[in-house]
Amino acid sequence: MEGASWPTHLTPIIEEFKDCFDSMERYELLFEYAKKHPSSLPIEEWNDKNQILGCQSRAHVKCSLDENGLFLLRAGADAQIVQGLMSITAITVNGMLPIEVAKLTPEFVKEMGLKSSLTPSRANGFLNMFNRVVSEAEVLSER
Amino acid sequence: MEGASWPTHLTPIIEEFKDCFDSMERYELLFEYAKKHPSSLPIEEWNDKNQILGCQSRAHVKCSLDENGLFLLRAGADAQIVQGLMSITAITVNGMLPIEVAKLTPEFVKEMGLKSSLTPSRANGFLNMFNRVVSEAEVLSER
Amino acid sequence: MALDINSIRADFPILSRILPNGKQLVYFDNAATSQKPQCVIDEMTRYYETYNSNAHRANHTLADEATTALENARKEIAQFFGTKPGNLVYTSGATEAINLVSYGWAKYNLKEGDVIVLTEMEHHADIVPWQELSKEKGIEVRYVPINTETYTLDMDAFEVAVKDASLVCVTHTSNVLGIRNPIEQIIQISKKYGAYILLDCAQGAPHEKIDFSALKADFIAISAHKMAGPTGIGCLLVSSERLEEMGPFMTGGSMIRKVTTEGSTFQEGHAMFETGTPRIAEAIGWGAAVKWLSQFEMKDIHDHVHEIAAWTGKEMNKIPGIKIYGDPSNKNSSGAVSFLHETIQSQDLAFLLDEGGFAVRTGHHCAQPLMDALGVPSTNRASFWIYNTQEEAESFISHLRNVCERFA
Amino acid sequence: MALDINSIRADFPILSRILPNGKQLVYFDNAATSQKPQCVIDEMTRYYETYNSNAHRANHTLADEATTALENARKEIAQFFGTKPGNLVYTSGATEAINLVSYGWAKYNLKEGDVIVLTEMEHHADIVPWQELSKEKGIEVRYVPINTETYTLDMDAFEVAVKDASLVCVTHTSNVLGIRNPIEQIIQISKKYGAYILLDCAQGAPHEKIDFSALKADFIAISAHKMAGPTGIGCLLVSSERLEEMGPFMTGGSMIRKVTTEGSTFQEGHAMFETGTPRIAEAIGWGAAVKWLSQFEMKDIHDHVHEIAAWTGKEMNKIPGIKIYGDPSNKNSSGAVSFLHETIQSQDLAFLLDEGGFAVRTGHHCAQPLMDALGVPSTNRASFWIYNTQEEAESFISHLRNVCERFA
Ligand SMILES: Cc1ncc(COP(=O)(O)O)c(C=O)c1O
Ligand SMILES: Cc1ncc(COP(=O)(O)O)c(C=O)c1O
Repeated sequence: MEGASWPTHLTPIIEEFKDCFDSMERYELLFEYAKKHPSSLPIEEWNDKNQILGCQSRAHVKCSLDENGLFLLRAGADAQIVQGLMSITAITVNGMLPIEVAKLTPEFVKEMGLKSSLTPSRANGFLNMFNRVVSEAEVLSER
Repeated sequence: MEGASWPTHLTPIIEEFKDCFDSMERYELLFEYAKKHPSSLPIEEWNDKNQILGCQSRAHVKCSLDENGLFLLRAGADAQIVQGLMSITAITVNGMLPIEVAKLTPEFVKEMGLKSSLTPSRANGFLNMFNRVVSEAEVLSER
Repeated sequence: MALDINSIRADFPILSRILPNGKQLVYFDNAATSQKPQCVIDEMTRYYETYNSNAHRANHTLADEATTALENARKEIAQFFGTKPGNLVYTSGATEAINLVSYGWAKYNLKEGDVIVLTEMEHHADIVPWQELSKEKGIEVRYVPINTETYTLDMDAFEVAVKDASLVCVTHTSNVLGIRNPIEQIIQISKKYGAYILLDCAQGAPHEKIDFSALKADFIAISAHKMAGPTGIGCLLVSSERLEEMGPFMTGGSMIRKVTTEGSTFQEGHAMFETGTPRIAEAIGWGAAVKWLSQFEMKDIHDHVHEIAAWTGKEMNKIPGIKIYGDPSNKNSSGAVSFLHETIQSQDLAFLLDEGGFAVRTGHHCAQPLMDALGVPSTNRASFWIYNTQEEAESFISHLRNVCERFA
Repeated sequence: MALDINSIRADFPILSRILPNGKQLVYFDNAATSQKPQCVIDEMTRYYETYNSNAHRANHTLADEATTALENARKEIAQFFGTKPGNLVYTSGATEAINLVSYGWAKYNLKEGDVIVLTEMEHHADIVPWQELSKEKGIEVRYVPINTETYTLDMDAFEVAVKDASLVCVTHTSNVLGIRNPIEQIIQISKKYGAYILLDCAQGAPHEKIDFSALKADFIAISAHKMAGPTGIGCLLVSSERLEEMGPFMTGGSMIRKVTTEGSTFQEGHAMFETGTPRIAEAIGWGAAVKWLSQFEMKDIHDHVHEIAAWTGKEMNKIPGIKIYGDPSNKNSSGAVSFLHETIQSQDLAFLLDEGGFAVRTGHHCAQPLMDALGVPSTNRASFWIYNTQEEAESFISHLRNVCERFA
């Protein structure tokens, strides 16, 4: 692959994960990110419309543009691992142009050493959420 | 096994089969026996009552006692291999006491080198007919 | 491109089998079931030895691997048949696939007085479910006759029968006659009159590329075991339109969305019809079979099989007393050659062929209405596939000639 | 007699699996599916490599061998369950077995207003078919509640519910709670009121000798894959009386006696319900599994599993925040231990256990009404079987404790 497939402001976070001693430590770190979600979707706003289907845990996503036309991802999941990944995703995409967000791949999760979160049959929690974000970004970029 | 499990008057027939060059020759001999069935059941007498179930070809059996109280087997099958085996069975059992017939096993078929006619799933034609003969002999011996 | 039959044969361990009577196995019972290449057997073994686990709702590594393999197999198989994974419902075989159409679609969408068109050459699997439905719902079942000279469907009668029909159920290829029906024409005529169409491709799939999207049939039933796959699995291919009209058939775990004591809601799409623990090893094995088959052109397989069948038919016709049912010389015919000897009874003939090591099937082949139409109770049937050779056919003919001479 | 677990483990190739993260697999998902001993895998391979053939109406050697193996497996399995081959109908699993009771017996013998009694702890496989039948035929479905303190069936409520019932459908052992129901008492009470009884023994069969004749149930549903057998097969055990009352379910080849265009007649007994090409390899594999199991006393297996489950439950109770659903200390309980952590969400916990190499199942376990009764959406479930060891349980507890300390 040529070059990193994620925005440069993600790199320090990736490095932080890479520095972890083992996967348990990585998950501890991920749990911390879950707690400091920059734009988490409060449970009151979880509804059928923003629910991610095919998830084993409850997960909700709401994408919009802020007053400057930049992307804003709000997400909530009851599983901390999914919420942590969404938190990092939000840190990544918030403030980006929707057209850029639409080009994103979940490659960075692998790079962080959390590859097993990505297998489609298992954690389709996160993958489904991520795919929803990308496709909503596509729609928003066409406005 | 101790001793032969068939009446001695069968022994020459068994020897005849044993003397065959190969299985094809044995089947030729069997076809001949089918033609010289001592008491074959004419097709007009084939009916639902004397039909052998579970046969792939049509096969019918009628057992009775002659005026001397001795066994008489009449059998008809459209497959010559089954008819040949029944012919040899008739040669064997006709004139025996029913109580003796009830003790018969189909061991002699194996001895004749026609073992594959005996596997239950395949030629259940002959095996089913033979079992019917034995169980009718049992009933007749209790008269 | 010609197939390298020797290297293909090397993939099938069973083909070197020596039978108890000392004879080399010659397997000519392919229309009943095909043999399996080593890679198919090995993939199932690998599953059981290294990642066996229940699939779906997976939150551990093994379950994840099993689920991924199961779904990859679905993708592989769906692609092989020119459709999407979502249009493929796993069943235990073609028989269950047809029952699924009856219970899952026809029960919900047909009503008293509606007409189903079958043909006289259908396998029982494509007859009895419709007779049962007919009894239950007062549906009329019509049988298109065959021409017993040409062994082909009477297409004039078909066109008459289909006029007010709701569903047409036709076998792609007859398992007895080897005849391949003009399915494109049948589909086109059915569509003209607004009838939906179910193709029984149990025999077609091993011999021809089945392209579900191109054919535009509504339903296609397939068995894995006749096309190098394992026993216990098959599928129904179903168009998205018909899938939407279907309702639940067998119910239980996995096919539900939510179960309460008040009632349940169901999954959508193929998931609604796949309940209980999936046929995991079987799906993986079938996926491997389809992958194995994909290295060849189905057209080459057909040509190879046809060549052997046509030659065998020609030679059989030279043997006094032998009559063939079907037309193996027809370019479209599959590898099934049905025949009878005028005096040697079919079961006897089967035995005598078996003595030579030749595995042929004998009986009514689950097609009694066809037997009735042909006026015979059974036939002997030799059926060929990709790994059979001209030499095998030659030794078969020589043995058959010998048997006929000695036993007629 | 104590089991020699080390030698048992040596029979299971998968148990030495190292996972992609470098961890040794610890397989605690046995209630979902068990692993398979080498002899089971080998028997299926031997079938495919040396005598694969379609069964029944066999007139060649391979078909004969396959048919014999298929029917020998039926004998072996029937004997293992204390019944005759004629009382065993092969199905694709417990789910299809229960659907067969619904479609093949209840549909023909129950009528509007009749009552079916279920329990709150049934698997969806033993709920949804009855809800569907209820919708179709106006049958009343009653759920016997469980006591959420003791996790046992409310037997007083059962006795009230059963009074005018026609059919009682109860799980032998809960796949979530590990609780073994008092099935002897349930059968006795049901019989007293003239209700027939279906036991779901999917979980019971791997843990206890199921003796169909001694139990005198009317129907018993079993899955092979949970008891060392392959995927894709299971059976319905059915009493001769109920079998006589059954009518056709899935139809097609093999299950018929005679098919004409006018209509068809069917085989009697189990043959009426086994249509299409049989699950040959699967039956042979299951036969081998039952033979493998027969070298042990089921009682010894139960005791071994119970010991691990009881110890694990006891240790879990010491971990702050962990709550167990069920009672692993109960002598009758099977090897399933359901639990939740009060703050670590179940999916997260599953992930973190998997990171340690521990395969546990997480979710509603296809028992949503039970989840509703327990007031939880899902549980984590560790479930043990014959090859699990005390050491595995110890390392599990130590990892779980560590996870709870770090992530709570
Ligand atoms: C109690 C119970 N009943 C029924 C089933 C269904 O079995 P299967 O999925 O093998 O059909 C299961 C297995 O998940 C079970 O645990
Ligand atoms: C034309 C045809 N249809 C249906 C079937 C039934 O297939 P299965 O027995 O695999 O369900 C067969 C196989 O015997 C067949 O040849």
